[in-house]
Amino acid sequence: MQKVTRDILIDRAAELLASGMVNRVLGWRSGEFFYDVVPAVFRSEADMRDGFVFDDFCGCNFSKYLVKESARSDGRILVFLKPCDTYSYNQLLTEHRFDAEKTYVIGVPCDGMLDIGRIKERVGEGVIGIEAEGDELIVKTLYDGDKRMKREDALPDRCRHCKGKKHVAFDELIGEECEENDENASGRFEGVAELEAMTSEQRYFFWQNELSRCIRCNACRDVCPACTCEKCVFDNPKSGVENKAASDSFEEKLFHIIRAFHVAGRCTDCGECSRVCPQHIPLHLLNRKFISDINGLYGEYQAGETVGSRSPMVDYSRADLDPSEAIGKREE
Amino acid sequence: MYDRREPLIPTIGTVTDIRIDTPDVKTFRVVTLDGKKAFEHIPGQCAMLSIPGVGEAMFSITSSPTNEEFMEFSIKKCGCLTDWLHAMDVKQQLTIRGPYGNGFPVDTEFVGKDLLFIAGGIGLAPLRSVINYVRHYRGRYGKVDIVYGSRSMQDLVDYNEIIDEWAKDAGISVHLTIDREQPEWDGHVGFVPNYVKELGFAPNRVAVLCGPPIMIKFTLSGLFELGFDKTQVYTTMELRMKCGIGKCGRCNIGSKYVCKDGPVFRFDQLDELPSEY
Amino acid sequence: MLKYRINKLNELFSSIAENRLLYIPSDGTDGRAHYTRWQDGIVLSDKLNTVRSAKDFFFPQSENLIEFERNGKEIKVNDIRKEPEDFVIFGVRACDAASFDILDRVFLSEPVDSYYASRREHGIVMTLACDRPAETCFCTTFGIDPACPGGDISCWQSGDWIYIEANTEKGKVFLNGLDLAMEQCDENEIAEDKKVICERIGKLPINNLPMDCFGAGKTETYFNDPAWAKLSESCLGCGTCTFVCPTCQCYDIKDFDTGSSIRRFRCWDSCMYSDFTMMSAGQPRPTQLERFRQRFMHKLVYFPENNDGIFGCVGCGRCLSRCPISMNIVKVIKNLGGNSNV
Amino acid sequence: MQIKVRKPLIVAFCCNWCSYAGADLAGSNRLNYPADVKIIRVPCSCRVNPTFVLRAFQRGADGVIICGCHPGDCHYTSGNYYTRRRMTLLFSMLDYLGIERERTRVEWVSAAEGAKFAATMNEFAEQVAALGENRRLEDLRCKK
Repeated sequence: MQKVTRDILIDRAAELLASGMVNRVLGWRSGEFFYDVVPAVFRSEADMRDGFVFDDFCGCNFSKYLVKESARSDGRILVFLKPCDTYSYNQLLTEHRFDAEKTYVIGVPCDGMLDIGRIKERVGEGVIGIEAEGDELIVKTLYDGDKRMKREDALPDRCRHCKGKKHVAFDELIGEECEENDENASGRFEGVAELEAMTSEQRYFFWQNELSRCIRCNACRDVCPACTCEKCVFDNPKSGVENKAASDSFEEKLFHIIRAFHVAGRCTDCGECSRVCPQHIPLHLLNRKFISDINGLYGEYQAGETVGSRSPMVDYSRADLDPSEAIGKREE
Repeated sequence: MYDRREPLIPTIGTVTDIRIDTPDVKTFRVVTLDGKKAFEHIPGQCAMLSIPGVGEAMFSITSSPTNEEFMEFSIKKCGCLTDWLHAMDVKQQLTIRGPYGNGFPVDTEFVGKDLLFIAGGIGLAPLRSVINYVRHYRGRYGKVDIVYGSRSMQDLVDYNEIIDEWAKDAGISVHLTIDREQPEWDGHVGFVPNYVKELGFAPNRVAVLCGPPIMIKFTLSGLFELGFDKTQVYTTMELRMKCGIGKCGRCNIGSKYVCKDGPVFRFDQLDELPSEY
Repeated sequence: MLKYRINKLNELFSSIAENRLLYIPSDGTDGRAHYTRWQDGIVLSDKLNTVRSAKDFFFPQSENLIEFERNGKEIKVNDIRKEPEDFVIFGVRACDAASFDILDRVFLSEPVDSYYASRREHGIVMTLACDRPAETCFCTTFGIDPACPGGDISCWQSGDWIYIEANTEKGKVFLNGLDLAMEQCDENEIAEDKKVICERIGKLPINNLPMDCFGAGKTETYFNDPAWAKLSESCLGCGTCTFVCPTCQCYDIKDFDTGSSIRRFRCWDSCMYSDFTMMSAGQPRPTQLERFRQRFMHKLVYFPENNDGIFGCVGCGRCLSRCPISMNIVKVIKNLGGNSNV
Repeated sequence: MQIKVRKPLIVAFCCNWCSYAGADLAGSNRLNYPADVKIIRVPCSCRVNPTFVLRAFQRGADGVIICGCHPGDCHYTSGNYYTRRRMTLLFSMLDYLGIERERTRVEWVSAAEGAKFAATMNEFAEQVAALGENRRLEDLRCKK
């Protein structure tokens, strides 16, 4: 359950709309079922009362939409950002991808969003409703009646190891601001560490298996707030690496290595890539590897924590280690 | 050996002649390896030309089907593949498959009528095939007028053929125009749509229109002013194509595929399609 | 109708796999069902459907078409087509089986696509009735009956038995050729199961969408509908819906330089991509609105217009569960039909 | 029976100002290094984009080495410092994906170090030869 209800958000948005401070609202619209929430632009209070939702399935990160929305010249847009979304917001501002003056950010608290995929993994298909009861979820199913599961098991990986519940950018906050939760965040790199502990061959087979499922739908790229190139190299026939389908296992690796590398130092670890992947490839493990390497070798760095911070990938120190030393050092 | 027919497998052609028409248009003469024409076609139909590794694209066949020896393609330099084609020399081989599309109704609706061809720039390419077909079967058609305009004198495609052959044929009048005055030019100066109105054709004929979208738009309204009806005006379209056989799914306007149901449309047919482009 | 003990399913599989490649839905390491080449130890998944559709078997994501050799000014064409091996796909659901008819209309219409045609000829489709359809299913909207799943051979799981019935001549010949002792039985034995399926599907929330207002001749009605702007505004322009869709068949043809030859291959393409219609002369579908509209107009209007009123959707529900932003054909149908909350 | 020993193919990206001159010096001093080291001259080691490294493997390389000026000596002041960070991360990622880390290396070779160039190439070639053919990052289409 989210502590802030939709009505509180709608009330505040309605005030801002009425005052002319903003002329539209970027929020979540309810869908056919209880879980298929769609990002949408609302232009009136009535429209919001009709379709706006804020619940456990509002995982979508709106930051990237601001690039497109703020380019439309008409007025300011109100956007609801969860703590982890605000990192992407800052990062996009750092990269001058939109004009902050054209946005109005309301920070909303987040108690972790649920992943319908994980729920279905536990209880099977045919899910028609959900209720929270303490730490447990009661899932109503079509054929097996009510099923119980731990809320924790329904969290996507990014929420399980939430990097912080504090907003790093906002014009105003609604609800109580939490202090950062370092205990959880440190678990972020568990998955990476597990892989690092494997032998090279095991890692190879692990990734071979995972990446072989890739269908190159580009959802990871298109949703990524760090992927805002006007023309991606993989779409550009003149780049020499253009490809539309992974015709060989090499191309699967090429795409994912280059994509992760390109967002290295800019990736805020928002976890959208893993959320949207139709084939459930744990793409966050690639990004987190880079983050963990950067933190370990070049000092702790969280992209998007402050506007204008310098990414370690566009910086250097004379004391940096050579690759052979650095990779050896990590192992000790 | 695998003996199924496969439309996507092309044949090899050789470029036997390259003519420089304008600074950015060249005309390529293509025959198969045994020196014949690759296939028969109807005026207005297209073929897929490709240099493996560079690209494959659809081009209208500019030579007339009555030409028994070879095919010609007038190609403007504007992209990856066309850049390559412009840089190559004769004897270069390329792949060719086709013919694709419906073509102009030269043996049905055009027969016995007076014809008016209006082209701008490289838009003459698809019309050249029809014009030469009509010249070959001169008796079947009535009076023929050709209005052709380009940016400058140098940009007139097939200038020599127009002057030396078309203009000398009985019953064919050629009206050339260029956009801006030029010292060595003594013909008409002005845009095609205005020229068409100035010439004031009687609306008792079939008009065929090809050129840049903006020219089509204004010429069309000019023709309507002269009393033409949509059912009398034809054009030929161009969109991105990959397969040429209506399967790859990208060249549709509404439910019609340009590669299969087009590229030749009558304006009343176009009216039934959504105004996507 | 034939029946066979379900606890001996493995024997059925091994008998099929003797002379043919057999693919069945099986759970992968990600806990989801994927078609997997059967061998001893591969177990039939209990999931409703596979993540990817079964179209892959006939229209793979990427396939080599031709090989060229370029030598100076000369070009040589090598026909690298091979007769595919015989194969069987088991466990195809009614929706995917119906999608083959739609793909057939595209690829088997003149001029016939030989790559697709030869795979179709060498493949046998064994379907499986859906005893537990999910909330995202809406196949009945398109007249598909999950209780009679079609294909060359239909199967039903019921109690201790798997019931098998051939629908086509090809299916009959294949079943007769199997070296298995199957019992003859009466169709009525599964009548009750079929009824249960029908009842279940009847209770699903989106099982009967109003489709009367779509189909041939509706281009003008919907093309300029203002709802497109709203529906497409949050579309990311990724290709997820197209690639998991069993009926999407748009493709691209590309060349790959291997260093010693040029392989011309074909791969799935998506009308949702910005470069789908990009030409050197310009971009006819400049924004996501036009691309989004194209995808759904194609399925709901253009396709039926060219194909005797058959819609280009089979209601498998994959796009409903896979779209990153949860936009899908159901929302489009309801919105254009004018009766939705979206 | 004769066993055909396949020599490893190595792609060496050498910066124009130091390492390429170093390779030249190795040549003019007649120092031996394997003929299967294919040198690609780049204006600076930081010109090497990660896709270059991956493409080299795709096109049949068994090992990729990037040579640049010694840190502090870059012709463009700081190019090789960026190379150092980038390639550290890239190689670490390749290692993470299970691609043998011995197939990649960055080495600083100045224009005066012909001997070092030859020694490095000999050593690297041996190291790559010990791993055998590149299988984990190959593109089957590019294999004859």
